[in-house]
This record gives sequence, C-alpha cells and structure tokens, in this order.
Amino acid sequence: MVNYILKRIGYIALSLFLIISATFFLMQAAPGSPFASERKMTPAIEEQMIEAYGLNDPIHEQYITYVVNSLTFDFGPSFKFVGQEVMDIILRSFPYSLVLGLEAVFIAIGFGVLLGVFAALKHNRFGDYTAMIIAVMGISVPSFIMATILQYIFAFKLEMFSVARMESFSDTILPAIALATTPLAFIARLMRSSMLDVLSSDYIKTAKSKGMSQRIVTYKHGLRNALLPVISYMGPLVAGILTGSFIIEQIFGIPGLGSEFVTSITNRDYTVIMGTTVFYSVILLVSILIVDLIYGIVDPRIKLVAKGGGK
Amino acid sequence: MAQSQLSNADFERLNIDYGESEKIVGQSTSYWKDAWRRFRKNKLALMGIIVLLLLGFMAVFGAEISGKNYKDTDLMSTNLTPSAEHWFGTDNIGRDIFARTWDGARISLFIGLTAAFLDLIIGIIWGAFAGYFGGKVDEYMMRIADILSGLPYLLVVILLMVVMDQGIWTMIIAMVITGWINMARIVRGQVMQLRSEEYVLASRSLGASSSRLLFKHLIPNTLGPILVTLTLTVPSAIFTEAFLSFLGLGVPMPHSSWGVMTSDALGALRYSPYQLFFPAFFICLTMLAFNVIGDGLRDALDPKERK
Amino acid sequence: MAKPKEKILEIKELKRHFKVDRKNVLKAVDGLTFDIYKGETFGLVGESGCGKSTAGRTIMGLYQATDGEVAFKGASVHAKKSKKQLKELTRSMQMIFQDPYASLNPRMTVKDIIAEGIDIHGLAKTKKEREDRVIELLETVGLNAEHANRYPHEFSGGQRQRIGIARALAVDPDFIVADEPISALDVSIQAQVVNLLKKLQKERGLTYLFIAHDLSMVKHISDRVGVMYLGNMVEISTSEELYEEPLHPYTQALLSAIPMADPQVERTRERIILEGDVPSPINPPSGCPFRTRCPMAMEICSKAVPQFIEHKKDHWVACHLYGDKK
Amino acid sequence: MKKILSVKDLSVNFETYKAEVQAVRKVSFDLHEEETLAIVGESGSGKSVTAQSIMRLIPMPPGKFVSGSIEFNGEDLIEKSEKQMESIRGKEIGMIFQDPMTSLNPTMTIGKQIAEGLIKHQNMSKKEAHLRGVELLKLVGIPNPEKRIKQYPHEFSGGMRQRAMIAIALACNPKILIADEPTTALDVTIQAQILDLMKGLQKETGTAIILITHDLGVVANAAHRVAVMYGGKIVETGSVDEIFYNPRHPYTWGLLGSMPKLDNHDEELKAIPGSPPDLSDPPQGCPFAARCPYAMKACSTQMPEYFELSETQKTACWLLDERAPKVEPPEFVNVGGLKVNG
Repeated sequence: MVNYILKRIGYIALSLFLIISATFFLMQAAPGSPFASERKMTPAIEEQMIEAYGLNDPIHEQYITYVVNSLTFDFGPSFKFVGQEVMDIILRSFPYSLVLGLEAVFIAIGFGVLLGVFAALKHNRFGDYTAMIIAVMGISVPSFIMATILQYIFAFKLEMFSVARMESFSDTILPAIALATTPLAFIARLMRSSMLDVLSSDYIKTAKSKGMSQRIVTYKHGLRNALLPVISYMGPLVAGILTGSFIIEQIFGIPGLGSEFVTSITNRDYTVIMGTTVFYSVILLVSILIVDLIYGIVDPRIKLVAKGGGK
Repeated sequence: MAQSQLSNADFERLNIDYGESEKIVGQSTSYWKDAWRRFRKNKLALMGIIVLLLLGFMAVFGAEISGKNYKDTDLMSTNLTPSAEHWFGTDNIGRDIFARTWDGARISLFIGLTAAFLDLIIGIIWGAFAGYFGGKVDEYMMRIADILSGLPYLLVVILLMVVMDQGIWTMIIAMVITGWINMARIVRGQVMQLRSEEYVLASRSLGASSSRLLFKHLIPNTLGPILVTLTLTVPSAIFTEAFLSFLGLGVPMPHSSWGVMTSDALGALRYSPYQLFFPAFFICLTMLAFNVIGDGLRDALDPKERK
Repeated sequence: MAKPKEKILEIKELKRHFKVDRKNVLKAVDGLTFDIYKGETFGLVGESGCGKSTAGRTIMGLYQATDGEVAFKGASVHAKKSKKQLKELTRSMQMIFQDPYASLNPRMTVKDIIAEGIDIHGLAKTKKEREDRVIELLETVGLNAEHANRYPHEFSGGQRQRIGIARALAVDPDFIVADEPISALDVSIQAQVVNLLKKLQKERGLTYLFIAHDLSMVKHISDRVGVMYLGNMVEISTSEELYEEPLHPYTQALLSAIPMADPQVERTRERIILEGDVPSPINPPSGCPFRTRCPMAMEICSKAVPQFIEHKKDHWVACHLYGDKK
Repeated sequence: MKKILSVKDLSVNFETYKAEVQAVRKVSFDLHEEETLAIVGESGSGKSVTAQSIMRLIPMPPGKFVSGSIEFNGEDLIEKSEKQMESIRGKEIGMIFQDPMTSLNPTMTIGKQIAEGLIKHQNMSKKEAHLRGVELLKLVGIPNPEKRIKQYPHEFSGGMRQRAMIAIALACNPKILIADEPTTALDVTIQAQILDLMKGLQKETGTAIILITHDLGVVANAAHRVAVMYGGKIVETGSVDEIFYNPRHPYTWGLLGSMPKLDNHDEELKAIPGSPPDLSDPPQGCPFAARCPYAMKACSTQMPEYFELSETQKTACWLLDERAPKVEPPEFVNVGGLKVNG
C-alpha cells in the first residue's frame, strides 16, 4: 500500500516535471516571449521580471530557477497586473472554482447515477430509450452552449436567476448545471451499461435464488458493483469539470480561476498562464490518485501493489 | 389419440442421410453483412448518417447557395433577423450568417475529421506496434503514453495554441499531440488480446509471417472497435475546436467556424439570440449525429449481441 | 503389441516460466522429459493449471522454452532456423485447439481458413487446385463443399472443431498437438471428434500429442499417457498399465475420482478423495509438488524432489515411494 | 416417498433477435422427497432452462412461459407473484450454479452472503446468522471457518467457492436443492469432493436434489432417478438402473455409447452422427429423428408419446409401438445387463 502510493507519487512528480519543463520551453519559444522582453513593459515590471527570473542568466540557469520556484508554487509576478503575484491571483480565485466544481461533481454523479440506474432497470423499454436519448443529447451539447442556453432562458427570459454575478448560492446553480451536463450524460451511460452487466451476472442470480427482494438485489448487490466503473471515471470527470470551468466562469462572470486563466490567455499574461497550468495539473494528478485509492478501498479484489500502469 | 392416426406405413424405416443434420439453412452472412443488418435496424443511427451526409453536402456547396459571401461586411445591414434576403440573418458587422455557417461547417468538419484521422493513424501504428511486440517495447511505449495522458488534454491544447501561430493546422496539431493516446490504448488492448486468440496461434503454427498475421487476422478483427472509437473521436475534436475558438484561440479571420460564431454571438445574446442559435444548433447536431452513429456501430459490432 | 520405436519427438528437461512481476515467476512447465514415438498417441493429462497446455504450445514452438530442448526428428524446434527450415518444421507439426469458438477467425470464410496453410506454403498452383484441396479436406472431416463459403459463426461447436482439424491437415503434417480438442464439446460430439482423429491417424500415419483433463478419454485414445501435476510429469506409462497399476498416488487419486457411467460400480467403489486444492504454481511446495495433498506423504517428500525413474519397463514415476527400488 | 414437486407440460420460449427459440417443450416430471433426480442432456437441450424456471429465475422478457404448471406443495409456482416467490426461494428451494467463480458477489464477504438468507427467512439477528454461517462453513468442509467467513470470494479457490455456494443454498434447510451443473467447472479431484459432500449432506438433511448435468458419470454416481433431455423434451425417464441397464431410447443408447470405458478400450466409440436440432424451428416429430439410426416415417412427422415400461420408466419413442420393427439395444449398451429394478 505505502509502496503503491510512493510509486504513484513518483509518477506524479515525473508528470509535473514534464509539464513545468514544457511550459517553460513553450514560453521561451512563444512569439512575444515574456523572456524576450519584446513587449512594452514598464521599467518597474521589467526590473521585477529580471530579478525574478534572472533574465540575464544563461538559459539553463533560468530553467533551473524556474523549476525550483515552480515546485514551491512561486510563479513570480503577473505581467499584466502590476504588483500582483501569480500565486495570490490563484489563491484568490480558486475558492470560487472549487465551490462551483464540487457542486458540478455532485450534480453529475448524483443525477448521472440515478439516470443510468433508471435506464438499466427499464432496459429496452420506453424509460430506457428516453433516458439514453437525454444522455446522448447531453453529450452532444457542449458545456459552453449549454451555459448560454441556460443563461438565455433562465436569466434573460424568465429572470429567475441573475445574469452574471457571484454573490449567493443561487448564482452558482446555472453554471454548475452547465458544467455538469456532459459528465452527467457520460456517467448515465456508463452506469447503465455497467448496471446491465451486473444485473445479468451470476451472483445476481445467486442473490435472487436466496429469496432476496428485487430491491435488495438491485441496490445491495447490483449497485455497489455497478458503481465501480463510475468511480474509475472520476479522474477524467474531475479533469473535465476543471477545464470546462474556464468558459463557464467567463460566461457567468464568476471571478474564479478559470476566468483568470481565460483573461490571462487573452492578455498573453504568460506567468499567470504558466502558473495556472501547473496548479491545475497538480490538482488533477492528485485527484486521480485519490480516485484510485478510493477504488482500491471499494473493490476488495484490488490489492494496491506497486505495479505502475496496472495490467 | 394420436396413435390411431398413424398407419402401418408410418413405421417403415427411413434412410436417414446424416449429412442433413449438418446442413446450414439460410444465407451465408459475413461479419460485416451481419453487422450492417443490425445497424440498419437502428433508426437513430441511420438518421445520423443522413444528417451527416446533408451537413457534408452543405459544407461543400452551402456557402455558395445563397449567393452571399462569408467575409463581406455590410455595415448598413447589421444584426438583421432571418429573412428572404439573409436566410439566417446577419451578424454585428453585417456578414451573412447563412454563408458563414457553411463556411464554418467546412472548417469545423475538416478539423474534426482530420484530427480524428491523424489520431487514428498514429494510434494504430503506436498501439499495434506495442501490442504486437509486447514485453519491453510495449512497456516503454505505453509508459510514454501514460505520462502524456496524465497531462490534462485541454490545458495542453490551450498552451500550445497560446504559443503557436493561430491557424487551422496549428489547432489540429495541438489536438493530435495528446489525442492519439486513446486510440493507441484501444488498438493495443485489442492486439494484445487477439495475439493470444487461438486462431492467431493456429495461423502462427501454420508458419504465417508477421505481415500475414497483422493484415489477415489482427487488423481485420480490430477494425470494429477502431471504427467505433473513430466515430466518437470526431465529435470530441469538433468540440475542442469550438471550445478553442470560443476562447479566442481558434480560426483566424476572416474565416469563421461554429465556435467562433458562437463566441461572437454571445455579446448580442440578449437582443439577437438567432445569431447564437444557428452555429450552436449545428455544433450540437453534428456531435449528435456522430454520437448516435458511434453508438449504433458499437451495438452492431458488439460480439455479445451475436448468436 | 509391437510398437514402432522410432522417436519422432524428444523432449528434455523442458521448462517454461512466465514472469508475473518483478519478484514472482510462474513455473508453468518445470522440467519435462519424455519421448513420443512415430505413429503413437501420447496422452497428457492433468488438472487445470498444471501446465499441460503450456507444454503443448512450447513443444510447438509457439512459446520460447525457458530451458531444455525439444527435438523433432532430431532437429531442435527452438533453435534459430532459416526461413526454409522453419517452413518445413511448421508443415510437419500442427496443432488443434481447445475452444471451437475462438480458434477460427470470425472474419474469414471456412474456405480461406482451411486454405491458410496451403497459401502460406504455396501448396496449390491454381485457384482450382486450392479449391479442390479445400473440398477434399472438408469431406475428410465429414463436411462438404456447401460449407466452404460460410463463416464460422454459422457452425456448431463440433463442426467448428472439425474445420480446425481440416485446417491442420491441409499441410500434411506428421505430428499433431491436440490441445484439449474435445473438452468444450458435448459428449456425443466428443465421440465424433475422437473417432475422426483415430480414423485420420490410421489413414495418414499421424502421431498425436493429445492433451486433456479427462483421463477416461485420454486413456481411450492414447497408447501411452503422461500425468502432469504442477508443471511436473509425475508418471508415464502405457495406458492399460496406467489404469491397471497406477504407481503415483496422484494418478491413483485421479483415476478413482473419475465418476464412471455405471451406477453399480459407483455404489461399491472406494474412492480416494484428495484433500484441499492444487497449490499455486507461483509458489509451489518444496520437494515433491504433490506432497501437500498426498495421502502417503513422508518426511522426505518435503525435503527432496523425487527423481523421475523407470520403475518398470516403460513405466516411469516420480515418487519417493519407489525411489529405492531402482 | 411423497411427491414434493411436480412439473407438468412446461414450455418456455425465448425471444432472440432472430427468432423465437422453444427452449423447453412440454416437459413433465416429478420430484420425491429425499431423492436425487438427475436431468441429463447436451448443451441447448433445455435442462438449465427447466431448472431455472422452477426458481422463476428466467428473465422475462426475453423468456416466457408458454404453457404448463410447476406444482410445489400443491401450489403452482408459475401463478405466484414475485413477492410470494421470494419467500420460497432460498427457504423452500435452494440453488447452486455452474461457475463458482462468478456466482458469488465479489464485493461482499462470504459471511454476509450466507447471513442474508438466514436473516430474511429465519428472522435471525446478525449475530445468530454469523454463528450459523460459521457452522455451515464447517459443515461443508471449509477449514478455519471463523477466519474464512470474513473473507471475500476472491480469496477462495474454485472448490472452496462451490462449497460456500452449497452452504448458502442449504442455509435455511430447503426442501429442494437445485444444482445446475455444480461440478462442470471444477477439476476431477475437486469434483469428487463436491459430489461426496452433496451426497453426505443429503443423507443428513433429507433434501431432495435436482441435479442438472451433462456427465453420465456424475449421474451414475449421485442420482436415484434420471430424466434424459434432448431438443427441449424429456425423451426418457427412469430409475438410474433402468437408464443405465435397460435404456430404450436410441438417444440414451447414443449417449452411453459415446462414453469411453475405462476398463475396456480399443473399442470404437459409438458417436451420434450429426448435430442437435435448431430449436428456433424445432422438428415436427421426434427431435432425435434426424440423427437416429432407427428412424421411421412416423418419427419425422409426429412426436412419439410416452410408453410406460415400468412404474418409473417412461420412454418417448415410436420403436416401442407394437407396429414398429423390433429393435434390440446395441450390444455396447448393456453394461453387463445387471439386475433391473421394477
């Protein structure tokens, strides 16, 4: 177990190192590179930059400094906003994204599982087809389109929600729904097929032959086993919701990390872009690790051994 | 009683031809014929194909049909609602949305198909190689894929788009850099599994060469899952394109794409929702068509459904 | 019975190990030594996981041997060969597989499946010749020309198994490894296939290595039988003698465990019922692999691996009970 | 012995995407207390469907009852509601399945899986159920039951799992145990252990057993009575001695002839030529007619009725009609022609 976690952390470190290096060299190569000092900068910033990155040093030293700084979450100052540290921007905006993301995760899992189980229980009947058509539409409507549609209907036309504000809980409802749509549909489909597999398995017959009621068979024996593939989908789910939030936050005017990221892209605020990328990657890699650990707990067959990429 | 209906003649010995029971009735059906028969029964998937054909047709000819041009601006007629003159209306600088929609279709479909196709090529080569040789080769190749796939896909694409010159090909390259991994994994899994199938062993024990094994046995039998993955890769590439364009990292002016158009329409959402409607509708329709086709294929090709 | 004593296959200390992970090795086959004579059927029995299928595939050269040697007509199967030598070898050694559903490529017609060997070895000059050969082979196994253009999924299990046999016969082999060819079939179909194999042997002078877990069928078809347990050969003898005078306690238990289709016999028969399960081949017991379930285990069994000795003429056994009687 | 289960004219169909398969066609048999009835047949003969129909475990759709009744304790199980069935399954009738590797819930401990039935049918507390579970595991010969009961199925070997399955099926002392190919997936030495265990338990508890198998050896070892199925029908039924020493149906002859004899080899096996019928379009007459060396005209046009040869033996074959040519069973069948009961 400990071995397994250490090994996984090793992999995370390797991936992170790759990401950090990639961001560094990409930025070096970028047109109007921050380090090339082509851009018009106030002398104050320029001084700050040179100090922070040692821009006069040879490139390999710059690189090493950058990697070391990144590892301590020190991404330097923002290009665009004088006097702001990248890490401050991240720490200021991330809580909004976190709340939104968690809300979306709960919506996606809750309703996705519900819809999937419903479809499986109504297999090949009207309810199944309806649920699956809803799901395939959910997959086919990109989150940003979903967001604008929701905003248009519920905020502009019905005026049930505010248009672009982030003050109360109700302001997070629409964006969370928009963010959750695609993963929800994925989970519903996954849940349906895994539930169908499980319900036709031999141990369900065994449970029935013991005289267990349909309810117990479905929920106690079926659901737990059918949830396993859904849990393993949690990693991509988190990734989808994290990256999906860039646009959603922008559309709904939520001052979260996603918004900052989009703004920094538009502004070509390189240090913020780099910092945010690294930060996102850390969160992503760690949440995937957590998902795998949970999986190991839920499924008694999985022994967490140091084996790397699995089978 | 049934007995009484039988006459003595009924108790004569029959000369049974045992070959009879070996006979197989019905038309001989190949795997693909059988799959097509099942696919045809799926109305939704058939509709998907029709929709795609129509979209394809419009992408090729649609921009010219209305006699308007996708890039001409006309500041005298901005934000017009759909009419006989401008079938889908005009945008905020007076461009004809109908023409722009089909120009956008051309680009969106091109990007989607090309990216998916490149994913396919790289994925098949990488996956087949790793799966076929196995052992150390496989371990290293898949380790590389593992690490690459650990990177968040959209972030990587965004990062690349930020630093590279904007353009259609940049976008495709950015998508393919990590996009092929999924396909490679599927191909590898299939090849690994098939490699130990008994019919492959049988061919090997007959002395078949590697190329024969690959082209006669392994590839034809992985085609099904590959096809399904392909039909599901296209909508995800179309989505990525729209997403990037929406972020302002997409196709450069004066060309449009559905993503660019939705992004442009956002500012005028309150007053001219039709500007959003057309590109958004076609993005969803295309993705929907590919998704239902993919689902239909999966059901039709799934060996579990056979017998 | 005067048996031709010309050796067609010599297997010496054959080992095949699989790496499970960094620390563990699965010793699927761990030192097999036996010969197969021309024209005979050598039966190989054992329970699932004893390594008999791996042994068959390693002998065929489908798996590389970890150690040891397999010589077919005096030439090593695993040594590096020229393309021509390799082709010659694959023409004379063929294999029939266990799962009739997995052993035929679902995308190929029966004609192309059977003709695969003909194509690889260039045995037919014209299309017509190829077709004639295929039809002849189909008829040999009790099918006919009508079946040639059909696909495997249209056939029943027994028919598919016969198609598999026709495919192996297409290159005119001398020696066939039959890897559990009947265990997936129904009893009445099993008999069809076994009879077909016997008929072909008579007509073509084939030599078989017949692998199965069903001792009664192995005994029926084989001249000599080898019994495997956990990667090792525990006993080899002629099939009558093995039945009448089994030496190894495992063989005795195996024989007594087979339920016979005779209620009277079943009612009166005393059985040796073995305790427990087969140990894992990843971590086999020390000494004799069978000692953990052996009703006659002695102290020495855990300490020393019993030698495989010829206890009587043509009757080999690896058991400490017979160790001192050399 | 008292009759406890009586199946009459049972027909079960399955809807497939191609056609409707008539898996079981007018099957009738009785089961008495304390006996073991073996249903033998090849794959696709309808034996498993028959067994699962008794438990009402056939998913419907695609399956459906076309006709017939299954009487247990004087009540028709087909008429029962799902709720009523729940109090019969596990309590009155227990079942074991073919593949012990897949028939236990992988995410639930063995103990919990045993306890479930006890808690439901016998109103035991969790603690009582646990203690009974340990007892049951001991009964089916699992060493270290206190420790084993807390483990998950993947920590058990195949033979151990089948033992655990038996413990689950017998937990509430059912009157009937249906064993659907209980030994097929196991090795011979393990198979012998399980058969022994089942016979021993039957002696102790008096449970009636329906044993579904394709292995005549298992039948000879464990059954009292036998029903031979072919093409969805029972073609012959009788006591185990009658079936083995005085079979009258050519299919039974064929089955016996296909088995190799351990003590007598060199003899050619008497294979049954051809393949079984396609049940989506079953033959009008006797299902075996197309493969039967003695087939007559009547066989291909009309399903033979059951000829009662003794109190227990019934055979559906036109050869037994007085107008038919006299046919003696082939020599290989009379395995010594030992004493025949009744």
